[in-house]
Amino acid sequence: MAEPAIKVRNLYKIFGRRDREMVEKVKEGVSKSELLADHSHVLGLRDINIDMPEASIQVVMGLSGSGKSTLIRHLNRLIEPSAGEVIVHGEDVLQMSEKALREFRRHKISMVFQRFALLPHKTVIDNVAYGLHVMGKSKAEQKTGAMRWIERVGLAGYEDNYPAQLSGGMQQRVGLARALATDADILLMDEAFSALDPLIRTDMQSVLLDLQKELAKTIVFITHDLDEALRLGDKIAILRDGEIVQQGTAQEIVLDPADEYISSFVREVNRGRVIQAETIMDTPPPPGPPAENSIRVEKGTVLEEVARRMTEQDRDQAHVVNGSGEPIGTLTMRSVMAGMATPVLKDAIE
Amino acid sequence: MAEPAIKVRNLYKIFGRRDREMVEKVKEGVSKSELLADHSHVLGLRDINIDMPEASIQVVMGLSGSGKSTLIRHLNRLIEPSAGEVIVHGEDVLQMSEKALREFRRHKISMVFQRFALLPHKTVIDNVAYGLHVMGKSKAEQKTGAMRWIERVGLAGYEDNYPAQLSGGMQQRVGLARALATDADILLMDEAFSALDPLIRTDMQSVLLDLQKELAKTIVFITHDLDEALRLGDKIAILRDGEIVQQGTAQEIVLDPADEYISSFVREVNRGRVIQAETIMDTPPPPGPPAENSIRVEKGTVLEEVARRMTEQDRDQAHVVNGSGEPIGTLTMRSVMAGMATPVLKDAIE
Amino acid sequence: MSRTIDQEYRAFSRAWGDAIENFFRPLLDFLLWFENLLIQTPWWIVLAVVVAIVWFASRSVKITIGTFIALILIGVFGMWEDTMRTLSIITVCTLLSIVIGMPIGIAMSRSNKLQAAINPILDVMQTMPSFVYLIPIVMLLGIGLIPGLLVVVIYAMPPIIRLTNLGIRLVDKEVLEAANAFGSSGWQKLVEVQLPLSLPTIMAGINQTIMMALAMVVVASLIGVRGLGQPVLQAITNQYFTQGVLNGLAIVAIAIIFDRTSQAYGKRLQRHREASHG
Amino acid sequence: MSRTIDQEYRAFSRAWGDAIENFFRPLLDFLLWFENLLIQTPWWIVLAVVVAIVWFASRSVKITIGTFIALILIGVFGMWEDTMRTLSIITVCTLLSIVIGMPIGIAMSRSNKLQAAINPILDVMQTMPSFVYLIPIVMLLGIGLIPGLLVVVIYAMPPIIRLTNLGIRLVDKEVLEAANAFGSSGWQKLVEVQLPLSLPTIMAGINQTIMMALAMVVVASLIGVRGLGQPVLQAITNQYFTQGVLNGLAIVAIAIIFDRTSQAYGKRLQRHREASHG
Amino acid sequence: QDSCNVTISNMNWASAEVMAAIDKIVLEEGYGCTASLVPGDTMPTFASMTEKEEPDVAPEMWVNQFREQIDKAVDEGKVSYGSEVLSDGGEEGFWIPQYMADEHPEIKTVEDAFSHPELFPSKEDPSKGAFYNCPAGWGCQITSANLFKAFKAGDKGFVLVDTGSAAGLDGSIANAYEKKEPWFGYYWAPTAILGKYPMKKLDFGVPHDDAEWQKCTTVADCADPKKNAWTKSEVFTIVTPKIEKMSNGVKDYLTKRAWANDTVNKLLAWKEDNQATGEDTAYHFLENNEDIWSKWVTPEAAEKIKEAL
Ligand SMILES: Nc1ncnc2c1ncn2[C@@H]1O[C@H](COP(=O)(O)OP(=O)(O)OP(=O)(O)O)[C@@H](O)[C@H]1O
Ligand SMILES: Nc1ncnc2c1ncn2[C@@H]1O[C@H](COP(=O)(O)OP(=O)(O)OP(=O)(O)O)[C@@H](O)[C@H]1O
Ligand SMILES: [Mg+2]
Ligand SMILES: [Mg+2]
Repeated sequence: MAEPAIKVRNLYKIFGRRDREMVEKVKEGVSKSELLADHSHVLGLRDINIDMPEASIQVVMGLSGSGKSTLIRHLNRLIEPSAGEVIVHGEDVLQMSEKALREFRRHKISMVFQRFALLPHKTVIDNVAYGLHVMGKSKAEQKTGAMRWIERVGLAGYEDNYPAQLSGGMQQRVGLARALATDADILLMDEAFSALDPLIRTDMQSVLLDLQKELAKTIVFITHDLDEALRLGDKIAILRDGEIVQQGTAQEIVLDPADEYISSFVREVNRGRVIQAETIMDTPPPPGPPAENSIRVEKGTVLEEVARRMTEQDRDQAHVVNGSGEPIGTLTMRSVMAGMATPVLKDAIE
Repeated sequence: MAEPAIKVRNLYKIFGRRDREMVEKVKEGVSKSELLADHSHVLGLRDINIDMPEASIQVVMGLSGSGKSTLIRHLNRLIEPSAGEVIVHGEDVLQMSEKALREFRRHKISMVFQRFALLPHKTVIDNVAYGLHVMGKSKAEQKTGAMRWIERVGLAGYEDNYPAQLSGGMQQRVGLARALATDADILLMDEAFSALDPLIRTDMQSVLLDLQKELAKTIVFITHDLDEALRLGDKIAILRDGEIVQQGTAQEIVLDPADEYISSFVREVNRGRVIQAETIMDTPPPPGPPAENSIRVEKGTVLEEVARRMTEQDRDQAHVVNGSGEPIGTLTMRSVMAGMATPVLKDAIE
Repeated sequence: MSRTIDQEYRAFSRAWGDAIENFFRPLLDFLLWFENLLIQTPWWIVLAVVVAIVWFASRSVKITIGTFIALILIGVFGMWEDTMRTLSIITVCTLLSIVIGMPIGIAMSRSNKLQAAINPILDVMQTMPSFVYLIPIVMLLGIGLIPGLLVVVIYAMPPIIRLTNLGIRLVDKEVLEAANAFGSSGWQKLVEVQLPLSLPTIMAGINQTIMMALAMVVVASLIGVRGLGQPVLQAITNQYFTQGVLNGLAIVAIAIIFDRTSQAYGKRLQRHREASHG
Repeated sequence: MSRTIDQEYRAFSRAWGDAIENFFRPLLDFLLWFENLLIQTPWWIVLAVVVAIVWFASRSVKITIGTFIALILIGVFGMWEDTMRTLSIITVCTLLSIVIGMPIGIAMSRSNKLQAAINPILDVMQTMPSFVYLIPIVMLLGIGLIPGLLVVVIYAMPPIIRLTNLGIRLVDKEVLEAANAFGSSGWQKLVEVQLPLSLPTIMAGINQTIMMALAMVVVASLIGVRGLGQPVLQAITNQYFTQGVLNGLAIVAIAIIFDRTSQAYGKRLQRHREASHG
Repeated sequence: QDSCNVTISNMNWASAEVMAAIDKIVLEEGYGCTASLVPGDTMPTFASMTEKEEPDVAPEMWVNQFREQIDKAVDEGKVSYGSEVLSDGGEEGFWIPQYMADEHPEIKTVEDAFSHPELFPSKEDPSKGAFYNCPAGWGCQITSANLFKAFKAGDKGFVLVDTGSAAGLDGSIANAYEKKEPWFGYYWAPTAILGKYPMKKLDFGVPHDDAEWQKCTTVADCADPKKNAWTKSEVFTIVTPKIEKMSNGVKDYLTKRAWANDTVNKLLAWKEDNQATGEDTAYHFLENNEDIWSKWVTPEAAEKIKEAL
């Protein structure tokens, strides 16, 4: 595989005046809560190492306060780390001159903020055009560029309103449009959909997926919504107390959680939508052509879809085929149902 | 049933200088987008009528910008309506004197804000104690009251930090603790969990459910998360463009969406966790005792649970029994699977 | 017409002068007492007390030492007594301005009507040349501390009023809404939310009020207030620039001591601002 | 020692006075030209132009009509020429103060060191009695418009510097972070974010600068600036209170016209603030 | 005349204001000069004249206030004396209001007044008598203080009240006068105040002793001041070398013109009655006192001026 778009190496961030000093303590093994109680410094990130491949969506998840926003802010150097390196497209962000950093932020990377951070004195259209304006685009370009995204996020008609006149979700969409309008290669999205209703959210998710597929954008996406993470994330990293506890694909994490923490984390997920047929199929398929009453599903189909087709066509067997149409395994209604039902469901609800 | 805790009658809210005048226009049928385009007034709410029963959780959902926050703000009169009535525990909130309103807000009703609205100059503990402080509680009471909730929302150790030093989700939990600490009868929660990760969120949901069950709190809860809505909501109301388009229980809404809008809205839901066995069972059950290979599930069990038990016990039939143990219907593995798979799933993903 | 107005003012001052003078008598007595206290107490006690007050308010070693050195220099250059006189009246004027001005600013912030009504008054207070009302005030009250105090307060009060008003009006609406939602009374909102959050702006008002009060030292001396103003005036007519500059610097020193102490105190009340720096 | 300092200053002013005077020559020429323009243009043209400027800046009928009436009254009471002279110098002083002061305030807001260095200078500018430097300035530059302008600007500039600094420092960190994230240059951040968001505070600075400039009209008249200051002083020595008050009111009127116009203009730049009211 | 361009200092007290206005009219109408009035306080004006030779004329300078500096500047050739504009000189001394004098005919001298502190109670400490001193920084401040000491007023129960400025002093008189309260202090004539508030100058009881005056009475911190009395106070026109060099009669005019206190007092009373400006009063004077001013100017100039009126 090509060089990753973003490489983070040994990144530490400690909030407080004597952060450099505290890095040593943390390296010696002082925990987040000890650091807070004994030294009044907050551990933001501890020894983060992560590669984010080009043209993919990297999802970051984790408990509230685990350092997700802190991490994403390092990627465009809104925060100076206490130690470590951040390399984007082969360039060390932390070594950039002020000018280089400015150019980098203008053209290469853009961001949606968790708390929106709109410019309260600018109308919706001026907010959205802000990135273009900073680049020095002409008024007309700014306007068309902004309007395109305003319409896309469903705020047409509100161009001349001020942020304070919008609902929370509308404000979030303004922030989204603002980040998308600059057409940067890398998008940093800090809980960018948290205030959206399911309909608009699904719509925005497809916008992101399209962007990533068609324009090969690299997207770093923080979310608390597992279903969203699983739908969007090519790769998922899970943080806890400033450390990465697991990285991998959605499947890997749902099916093989690294520890108790992660398994409780993913317990809530709608497994039918994550787990793919080949993950739970019986292999190898029995020799010979598949049974009459077996439906054919492609590799990569999620269980819910398999279940839907089975019930629609009133069958209770399926065979999974690979790209070239050869059967690679079989499924029964029972195995599908087992895959969909959460093993630990009982204690999860109430 | 007893008198509802909160009754809203013919409530209109229009944002803009000439709101009274615009109410007439809206009554004549001017739409939200027309009002914005032609009169530069924003329609917040249109003819809202809703009863929220005592000691229950009323969930409010709807598209971003549909008026949820506006509605909830009317309940404690943070916004003056353009027309209509809001009656809480039999008293008209809009007729209250300033003093009565103050007492009402201090003791009867408390609120979690969508954008947190913490007091930036107060530490976490002082923020949480704010409601108690306003009531005139002693320092010691404030402290114990606040600490109890700080611990409960998982922020112990951060009492002396300022809001700006906390992550988004931590700030949201401060807002939550602040609202809960006053021990008011009515809780207004505007996307109170939107910034929380699934673990803490589940935990907070159970806090709410406990409060409602044990202390008979009336809770009005805005959320965009359908699963959350379905788990918490005794009743759900769905808003669109300032109007209520459907009200009912979770089941009613998922299974019988009033229109295209609502059905697309609930499409994403994890049906296995909402739909109960009796909803899809075949009735009446065949006469005589249930078949040998049929497992027994109680009325009210959700499909996912039925599926789990079926696969665990390796059966493919189930019978549903009512409170007194009499069978009231049967289920097959197929019908369970059909119930769990979303009928319109295909166009929903990608 | 001018003549009749003049006549009427004269008649008014004849009729009411004594009453008004009596009204101010207690204040005058206090001012005299305070001035005497500062002058008659041995210098090292005054020095110690001032330095202690500065320390407790500011908790800043730098400011405290600066104050100490400034006062010592003032003593060395023989300006102690004048400085004490100025210190005495300016302390009272500044405190009065703040104590009266802040409530007015608060009231203004709550009502647009009141704001519209008071603003022109403040404009007049700040730009009507004090020379214009110097003589009418003296006619009414004679020369000395009371008219001096009035002149200083009239000029020094507007900034604190204006900036209190501004500061409170700029407090974030969301935060106020939260305070409302918990049923805060007007007073609670003021004390718990509005004042703390508008503190930086209010402190700028206090800074300007201090500056204005000290800028009026010379004007006050025109109507018989003793202190550092008179040597300045003498220095002009005699073209003793150095004397003028020295006394001027003593005035500046008082201003800086007042200002830095109050600002450091204000800073200590706003710890949350530092907290947000990454 | 005092004497030698005095002597040296004299020697310095003799040696350099002319050079400095020449340096200011263009400014003086401009001031004279502007003053003459205002005085020699027929009054109704000046009136029309002023009213038009007020209208275009403020877009407020009330302020425009108020200005019109005030100027008519000034004419009726025979203060037109003096008012024009004062208007001319004060316009230049206020603009100069703002044009010089705002960049200094901006620079101060960017560096704590610079702030610590400039603050005491501002304290001196505001509290060093102008009487102290009146004569040295006159020795250097003679009496007339230039020293008058200097004295006014020295006194009027600190508020705009301080409040620009404060305003910018109070801008919400989150919003600035967003501006940074899009790669705004320092200048873009300033113009697009910091200045607009600190506008209410900066406008308070402008208000105070206008007030201070007009408060100095009388002092400027002590060193040869013609205008409304002198009649005020004459009124005092002659105890013509009404004349004093009338001329004082003309000064106040100019202050109010300047202030309301600039404030209304500033308000128009902050439409978003109204928007947030329910 | 080709290059006759004169700037005249316009001080802000009544007599100076009127004389400045007269000078302007006379120079413009009579001598064809361009004359402009420049406002300014005494000291800034004086500093500007010595250092920058501008304005050219200060019509009325009370030289006692800062005699040392004027003499020095004259020696250095920076300025020179013009006419003694108040030919009778200013009258300085210690005064009480006329109503006090009427009520207490026994008070005739300074000594008498100083023996009755109870008649002039101080506002700040009514057990003491108050003596209102000359404004801060003026020459008379030292003189008055020394005389105060010479008369042992402190021992007799008086305190010296700092008035700060002419405005303060005037105000204190007005304040006392309106309420018919006692007042005792330094003042001078001719002034508008004395027109408005008739006052009585007290006799010092001793003649003017010039040697003592130079040696001690006007010297700050003089150890042992003796009783002494003011002689007339000299009030001069001060001009710059530019005027000195003028040959067209302007210089002559400025070194010649002078008026008597009587004339000034009458004029100021008229001004006061009409609340007139300096310019109005100047015209009033020129129209009604041709006999006086025609002696100041060349006959041709007088003609032109008359024409202009
Ligand atoms: N202060 C205001 N001034 C003008 N319009 C407003 C104001 N507040 C809200 N609105 C408008 O009212 C409508 C409803 O807003 P509201 O905040 O109630 O939406 P919401 O349902 O809470 O949305 P979200 O889920 O995005 O928070 C929106 O169209 C918004 O633009
Ligand atoms: N400016 C700051 N000063 C001090 N501590 C900070 C600051 N910003 C963040 N922190 C701390 O760093 C930790 C990580 O915060 P961060 O905002 O990265 O969390 P997060 O993972 O984004 O959480 P959330 O999901 O709640 O947004 C938290 O413990 C927080 O208290
Ligand atoms: Mg975060
Ligand atoms: Mg909302």
